[in-house]
Amino acid sequence: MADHEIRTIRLDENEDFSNTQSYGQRIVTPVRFSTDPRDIGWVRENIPCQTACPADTNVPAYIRTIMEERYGRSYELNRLANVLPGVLGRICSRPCEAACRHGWPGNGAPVAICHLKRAAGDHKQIGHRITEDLYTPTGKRVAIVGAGPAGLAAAHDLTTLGHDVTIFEKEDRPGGMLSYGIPEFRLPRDLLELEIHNTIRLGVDLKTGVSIGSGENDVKITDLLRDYDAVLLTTGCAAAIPLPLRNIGRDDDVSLSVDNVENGLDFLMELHRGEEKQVGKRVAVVGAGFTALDCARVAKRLGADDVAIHIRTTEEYIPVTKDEIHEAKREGVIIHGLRTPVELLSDDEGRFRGVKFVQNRLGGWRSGGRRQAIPIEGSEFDEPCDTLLIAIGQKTVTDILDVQVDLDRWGNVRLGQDGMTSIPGLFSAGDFVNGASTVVEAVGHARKLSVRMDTWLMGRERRKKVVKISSVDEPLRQRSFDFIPRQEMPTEPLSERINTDNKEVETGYDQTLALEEAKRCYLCYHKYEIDIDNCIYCRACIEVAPRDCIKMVDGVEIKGDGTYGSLHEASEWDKVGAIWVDNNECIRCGACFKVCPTKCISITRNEIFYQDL
Amino acid sequence: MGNLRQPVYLEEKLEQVRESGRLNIRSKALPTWCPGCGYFSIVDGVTMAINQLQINQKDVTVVSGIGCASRFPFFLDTYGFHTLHGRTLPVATGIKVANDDLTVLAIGGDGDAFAIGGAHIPHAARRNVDITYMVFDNGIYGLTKGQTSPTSVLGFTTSTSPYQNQDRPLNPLLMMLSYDASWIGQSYAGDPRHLSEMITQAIAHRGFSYLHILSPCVTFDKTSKTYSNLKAQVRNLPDDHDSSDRMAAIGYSMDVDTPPIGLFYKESRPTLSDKLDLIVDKARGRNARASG
Amino acid sequence: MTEHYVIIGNGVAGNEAACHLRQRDPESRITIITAGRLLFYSRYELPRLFHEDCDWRDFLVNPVEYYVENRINVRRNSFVTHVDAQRKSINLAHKESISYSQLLVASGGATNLPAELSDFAPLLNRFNLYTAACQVRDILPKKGKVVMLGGDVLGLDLARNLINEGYQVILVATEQTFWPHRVDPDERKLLLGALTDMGVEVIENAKIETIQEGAPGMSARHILFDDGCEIFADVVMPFFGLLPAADFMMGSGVDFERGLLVGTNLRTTDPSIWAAGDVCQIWSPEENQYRFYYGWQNVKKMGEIAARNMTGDDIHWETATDHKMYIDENRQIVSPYWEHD
Amino acid sequence: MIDSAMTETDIQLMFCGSAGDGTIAVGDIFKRAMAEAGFKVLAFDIYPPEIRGFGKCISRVRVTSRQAYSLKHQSDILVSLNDSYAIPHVSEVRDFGGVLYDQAPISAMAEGEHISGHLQPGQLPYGVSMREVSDQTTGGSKAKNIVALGFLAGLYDMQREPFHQIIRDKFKHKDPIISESNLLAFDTAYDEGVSTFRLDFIELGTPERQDIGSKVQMMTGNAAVVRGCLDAGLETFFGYPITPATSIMEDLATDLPMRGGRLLQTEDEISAIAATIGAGYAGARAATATSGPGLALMVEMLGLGVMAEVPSVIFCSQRGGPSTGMPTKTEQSDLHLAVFGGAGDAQRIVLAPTNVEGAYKCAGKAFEMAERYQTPVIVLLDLYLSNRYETVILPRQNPFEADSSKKRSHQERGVPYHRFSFTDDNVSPRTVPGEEGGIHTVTGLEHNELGRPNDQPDMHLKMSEKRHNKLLGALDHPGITIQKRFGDEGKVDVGILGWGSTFGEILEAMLVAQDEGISCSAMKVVMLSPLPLQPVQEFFSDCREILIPELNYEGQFANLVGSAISKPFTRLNRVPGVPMRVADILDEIRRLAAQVKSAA
Repeated sequence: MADHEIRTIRLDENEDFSNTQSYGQRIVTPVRFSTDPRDIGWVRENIPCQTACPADTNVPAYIRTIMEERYGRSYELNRLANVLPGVLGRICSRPCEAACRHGWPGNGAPVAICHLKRAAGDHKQIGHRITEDLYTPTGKRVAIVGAGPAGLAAAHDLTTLGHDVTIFEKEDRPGGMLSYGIPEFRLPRDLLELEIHNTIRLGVDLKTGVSIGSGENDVKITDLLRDYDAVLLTTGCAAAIPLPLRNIGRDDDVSLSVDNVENGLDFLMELHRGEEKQVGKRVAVVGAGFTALDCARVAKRLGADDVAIHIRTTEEYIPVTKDEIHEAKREGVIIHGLRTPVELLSDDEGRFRGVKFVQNRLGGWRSGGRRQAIPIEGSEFDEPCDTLLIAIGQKTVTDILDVQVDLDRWGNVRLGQDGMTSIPGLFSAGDFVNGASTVVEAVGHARKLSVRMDTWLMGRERRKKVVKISSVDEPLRQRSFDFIPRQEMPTEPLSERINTDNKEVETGYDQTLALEEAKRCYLCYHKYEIDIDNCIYCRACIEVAPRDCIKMVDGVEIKGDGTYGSLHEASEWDKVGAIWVDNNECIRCGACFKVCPTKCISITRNEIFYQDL
Repeated sequence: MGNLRQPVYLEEKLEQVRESGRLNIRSKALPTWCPGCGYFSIVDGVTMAINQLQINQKDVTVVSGIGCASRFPFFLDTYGFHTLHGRTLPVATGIKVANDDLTVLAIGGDGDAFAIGGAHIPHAARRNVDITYMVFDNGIYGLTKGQTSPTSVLGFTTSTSPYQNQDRPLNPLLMMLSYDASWIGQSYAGDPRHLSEMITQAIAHRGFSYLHILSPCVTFDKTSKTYSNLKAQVRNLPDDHDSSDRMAAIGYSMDVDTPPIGLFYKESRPTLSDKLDLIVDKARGRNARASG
Repeated sequence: MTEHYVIIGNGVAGNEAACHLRQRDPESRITIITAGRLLFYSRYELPRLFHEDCDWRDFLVNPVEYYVENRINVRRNSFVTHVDAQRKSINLAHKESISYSQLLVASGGATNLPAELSDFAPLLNRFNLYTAACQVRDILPKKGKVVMLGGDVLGLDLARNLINEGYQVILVATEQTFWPHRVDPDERKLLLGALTDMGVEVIENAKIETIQEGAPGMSARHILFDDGCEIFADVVMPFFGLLPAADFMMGSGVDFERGLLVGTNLRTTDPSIWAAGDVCQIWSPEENQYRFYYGWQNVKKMGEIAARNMTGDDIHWETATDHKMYIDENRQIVSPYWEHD
Repeated sequence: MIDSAMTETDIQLMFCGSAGDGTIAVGDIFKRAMAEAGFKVLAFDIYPPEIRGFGKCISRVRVTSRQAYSLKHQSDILVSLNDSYAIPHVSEVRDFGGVLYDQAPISAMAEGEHISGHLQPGQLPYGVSMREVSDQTTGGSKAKNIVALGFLAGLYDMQREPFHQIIRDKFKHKDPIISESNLLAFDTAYDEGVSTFRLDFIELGTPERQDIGSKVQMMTGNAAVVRGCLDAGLETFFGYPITPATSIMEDLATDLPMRGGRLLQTEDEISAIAATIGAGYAGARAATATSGPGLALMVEMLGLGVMAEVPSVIFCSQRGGPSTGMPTKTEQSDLHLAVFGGAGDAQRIVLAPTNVEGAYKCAGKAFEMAERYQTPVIVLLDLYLSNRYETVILPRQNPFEADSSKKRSHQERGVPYHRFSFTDDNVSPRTVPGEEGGIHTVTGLEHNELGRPNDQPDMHLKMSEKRHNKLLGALDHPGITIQKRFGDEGKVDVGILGWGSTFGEILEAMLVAQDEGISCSAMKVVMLSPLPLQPVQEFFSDCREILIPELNYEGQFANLVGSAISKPFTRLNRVPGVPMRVADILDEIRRLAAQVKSAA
């Protein structure tokens, strides 16, 4: 089959073995590269964390290296997918953990993938060596507008691909939302700056304080399109959506007209630009995202007594992690559900004194597992407060463009198949395309877009996605690992948080905790297979299986795209064509491998790999 | 590691197994042996052999005695006769004498064959009854939960030999070579491919064929004939072994420490039925047919 | 096919519903699923543990034979993990799945513990279940000292019983004191005064800094307040009212805020799923909001309404007026929520 | 005297699981621990014929402070190690009794497959994380049974120590890690049990301590046989494994060589009995053990033993028959074979103990009798008695005579030796090979006093008389109860006559009937051949109605009695494969008592 090739490669061609004694020796291992949809599909179906990660992070590999106490390697494995592991190890929205097999019913709690990502960064050696696969310079010049997560990720990938990159950033510091939107108690700035610097020092030309737009002193997009081979817009969603209220116009923004009423995003950005911010004794926050929670927690730190977040639906449906809600509640933040603000209240002197809300009931489903809130007529009530922070969402600002690009109905930039906007040479990535989403989505999107840009710039595809299958001699896990409970993230005591306003709340795993947590990972990239020709159907493996993970089968579903679906189980002996490991149920404990009398069970490591064409 | 060199995809393999038709020779009910038992390998081997020789299932009768191995007929979809402890061979002989067209498989464990049933074996062998006698040798009594058997090794500790077995084990192959069995082979349950090949040959042989199958008892023997021990011990008979050379076969049969697997000895001579036919002919005053 | 009515919850609402379901549909299957290990017993009777030699059999509302005669299968010690409204089936923690034709969620309320006290949960004793109550009885020494945090009506009921038996009771009053009564500041003052007269030591406006285990040989618990005050106690119990216990309904697609949202017919947003008792928030057309209602009589009525509507009737919950707590002629506080059958 | 503060204990547990779950093993640990704690224990296991993997196992254990005679029909606690097997037995748990089961089994199941859905309203569920704790503590699910046991012990406030001791003992031949991990499993579950709130009303109570001057032991009928053999000085044993007699050989295989004795596992029963008789001829105390099918193989050789007047002891533990029958089920249907089986007039002594202590007595006395009367002696047990555990008190002094053979007197020395000489008691003095002046030949042919073949009619008659009449001496053999009457004395309305293991149920039923005011009495017959006819006849004349309950279809004991006594009686025959129900016997007693009343 042409899809498969057998090569013998040196392991350190792809892996850094600098921490092992074998460095310098020729280590050879048989490896197969496959583009068969069944193999690619297997990776997608069976490594739920990686599939869920917008940046396609090879999670099992980096957790495995933590188990080997190779923190530096683990950090580098993360950097292959995203340039900001330390940042995302703190503030990632963690779609991987929601998907983690360890969190499936009956398996316990998901692996703390995010905390481990942070641990890799925290414990890597001082002076740790960074690995970059650099391509020969291409001579192409790329301009990137906006040094947020998407811009930085694209800058990194495009630079390593050999292009000369210049970033234009309006603010004084790079980082975008990371620098200006997220409070320091969640993301220390020295770490952020270090990780940004790792990208910039590859040769990226960073120009801060440069505004792109149609104004007189602004640099124009048309200029950039003229001076560079390609331009990438990664300006994100930096504009707050105004709070719609009764009795005001559609585009009126009460934060501009009423004292003590502010947009949460502006509030945070001003705070991080260094302005003195103040809040009243009673603070109301409306909105249901991370920004709302951050505003509430900042308010608490600024001395507010009562801080309440008012949400339209219920806690079940808001898109933030449960940990974050818990920490906020512990700090004294209260969350009220099923209410929508309808009017601002003012006293006789016209000063803001509170909000009128209307009660909601839950309505139909929205995308992403969220719910509609339907106001109940006549159920208005008043909630007195001194400060109102509005954090109901963000939108893109398109008035920076002096060119006309096609937008979709939400006002976001529309991209073609090749990742390009309707203007040739003008690309866009991150929230500017997708609307307000998460940092990891921005990074992931920028990464994918960089490859497309590269294809466009070079006129051909330079890399191909394959599955790299290599053999594993024996199970790397022990059954006892499955009973380790999820290690809680140590946090600063409450008394240490409020009074010392910017102390990072989460203190990170120490090495012991990291190792314990790493052991919990099932290493889903391991695939257990039974050699049917040598299987004697004795069921010894089924006998020792910890779950319903090894099955007697008579068939397997093949899906439309050529990938495998579920196994067809057989209970009658004369129908049992094979005994097969259901890798979806398998928790990679290795019990079957050890017990097989004919040693017909094999383990392979299956990883997504990009081959140069 | 095989699947790295030669990728295996489940649905293709299942199709191959199903196409072969050997699943049809199995019973519907699952075998009741302990998971991991070597006997599973033998069921698989027999189904493959019957399949390969294209013998109609209805023409197969499996006779057994008492013991774990003798559960065997229950796990095949063929005619079967589960008789009394040690009395397998007389029953099988009776069936064969009554209907020469049947393929008769006699099955027993080491206890059934060489302890209580030992007296019957020499006679079945010298008469050259055209049956295939497969003895599953795990060197222990499984059904009565772990006592010594005639093939238990010296020093083996069981519930009835708490101070270690002091009796030397029998050498069934040597016995069979001296009893004049006309086909004698040995195989190992942990090598399913070899096993099915040997079963096929044994069934194909016309005359009394004796196949000795080394198999672990995973439940009651954790020290002696385990998979790992047997795997380390067995070796293939040399390619140049002449299966008509009984002295050479005797030589190999004496090697009990590293038991050779393969065909030891084979000869062609009249079966019991041939001789009964001859007697009939003689009684009727006709000339004997050309012998052989 | 006979109908299979499944009731999650083994309290007043669930059992009242089971009784009506059996009367209205004699052929049906009725299954009550409960995490507890006992048949339906009266929690209102639990304070009796302090003055009588009694056990759970004395608290049973119905005798064992009742369940046999009425063919009500009470599946005890069973934990619901998930409700699949689409397939009409319930998953239990021991991996069994049960299908239903109509489902009544009557899983009641769990003890509310404010998040700021969550760190101290292992040091707090509850009084919500027979087993928990027995534990309190067993660890509380004669004339021992009990600290009640909050002080909802369940707690106050226990408090008056404890006082009568010669125990010391200290109440750390919070805004949940008197829950679910809505009490204005003047009333609150009067009621707290009455409590003091009854012998309860009331602490107002105190914020708890920490709760610790007492030193060996000392009282079992040690409470520190932010103003530096401290109390030693044998038992510390939270009484901050109830929170609906229906986490298992997450992801079922049925609307849920703090409780299951139901219309006045007690049907949820799924046509085959109903809710009754402390777990449901009923739409109040008068107040234009979803509301909780408490107390044996209210909950019992809900059980009946749900059962009748599940079997084809169309009757509706009528908004009940809130009960007031009052002080009787003996200067004792009285709550109508203490009344039960 | 029982202290009034002491709670009288009478609880019964039932462990139910699939073969391979360790059901029998956990029952064993439990009962040993209870006996260790000083309770009286009566226990019986039921298991399937398969090796493992399939089939139902039940271990029932009754723990009492005072001696019980049979198992109760309803248990107080059921421990399920396999729900599909345990579900049909839920109804055997009493109201307010407890049911323990695995809280989190491995695979998804359909409605009704979990035991928690089958509990009756009065019963109390205890979900235990059996698989999980087993997995966590031992790395596998094999210790589920130990987890269940630990939980149970914790829940009912049993002392840890006896359990630890027994578990250590149980695993002493294995890797110490296994023992330690099982102890950890036990302790983890014990702590969970302790912290679980107990809701049922089952009290363990306190054991009744007696100063008996001898150690109380718990053992099975088969173990008692082994003790009897050893105390009687058994020297050689030959056997072939067969359920339910195998454990006699297994235990002897360990213990006999310790006393200098020899045990050989022969290739079949035929050679086992042959070797036994050979050893007996050579003067050794020799025995074999088997069950019905093995005895059937042996009868030919038994005939040789009778004819050649060679002592031998055959223990036969009956199981369901005929043929291979029901190897793991109990029955009393080999009486005909034991008493009559064989070619020719081959009378032999047959003893049938009724309980574990009796098994010990009969085993030892069998050697005395075989030697004294120069004959094969069959000790007839059954699976129920062989496998059931009882706490027994064995005498401190060895109760058995070391040498009971009739030797030549001083005067007889010097004259030619007549091996089969006619004497007053029909027993001839015997010599054994190696003894000076006693050389002789024995044979299976009919013979004269010298042992030479002789087929003259009067010789065959005289020798037949000798061989039969010498056995009558056994009816007065010292130190053994060959029959005994219990209950009301003198004339009674109902008398129950029984034999073997069923007599426990008979005694329980009779005691209940007595409490109900029925005038009744029960008699056990231990010696079945020769039959103690006189006391049986007296019993018949004392009782208006006679009931003979036994676990066989034909009424084999009733046939035996009926052939000697002409008075009518009532048979109660059951063949369920499990012990007779006390209630069945009681119903019949009530019916007969009512019959007597109405006739009066």
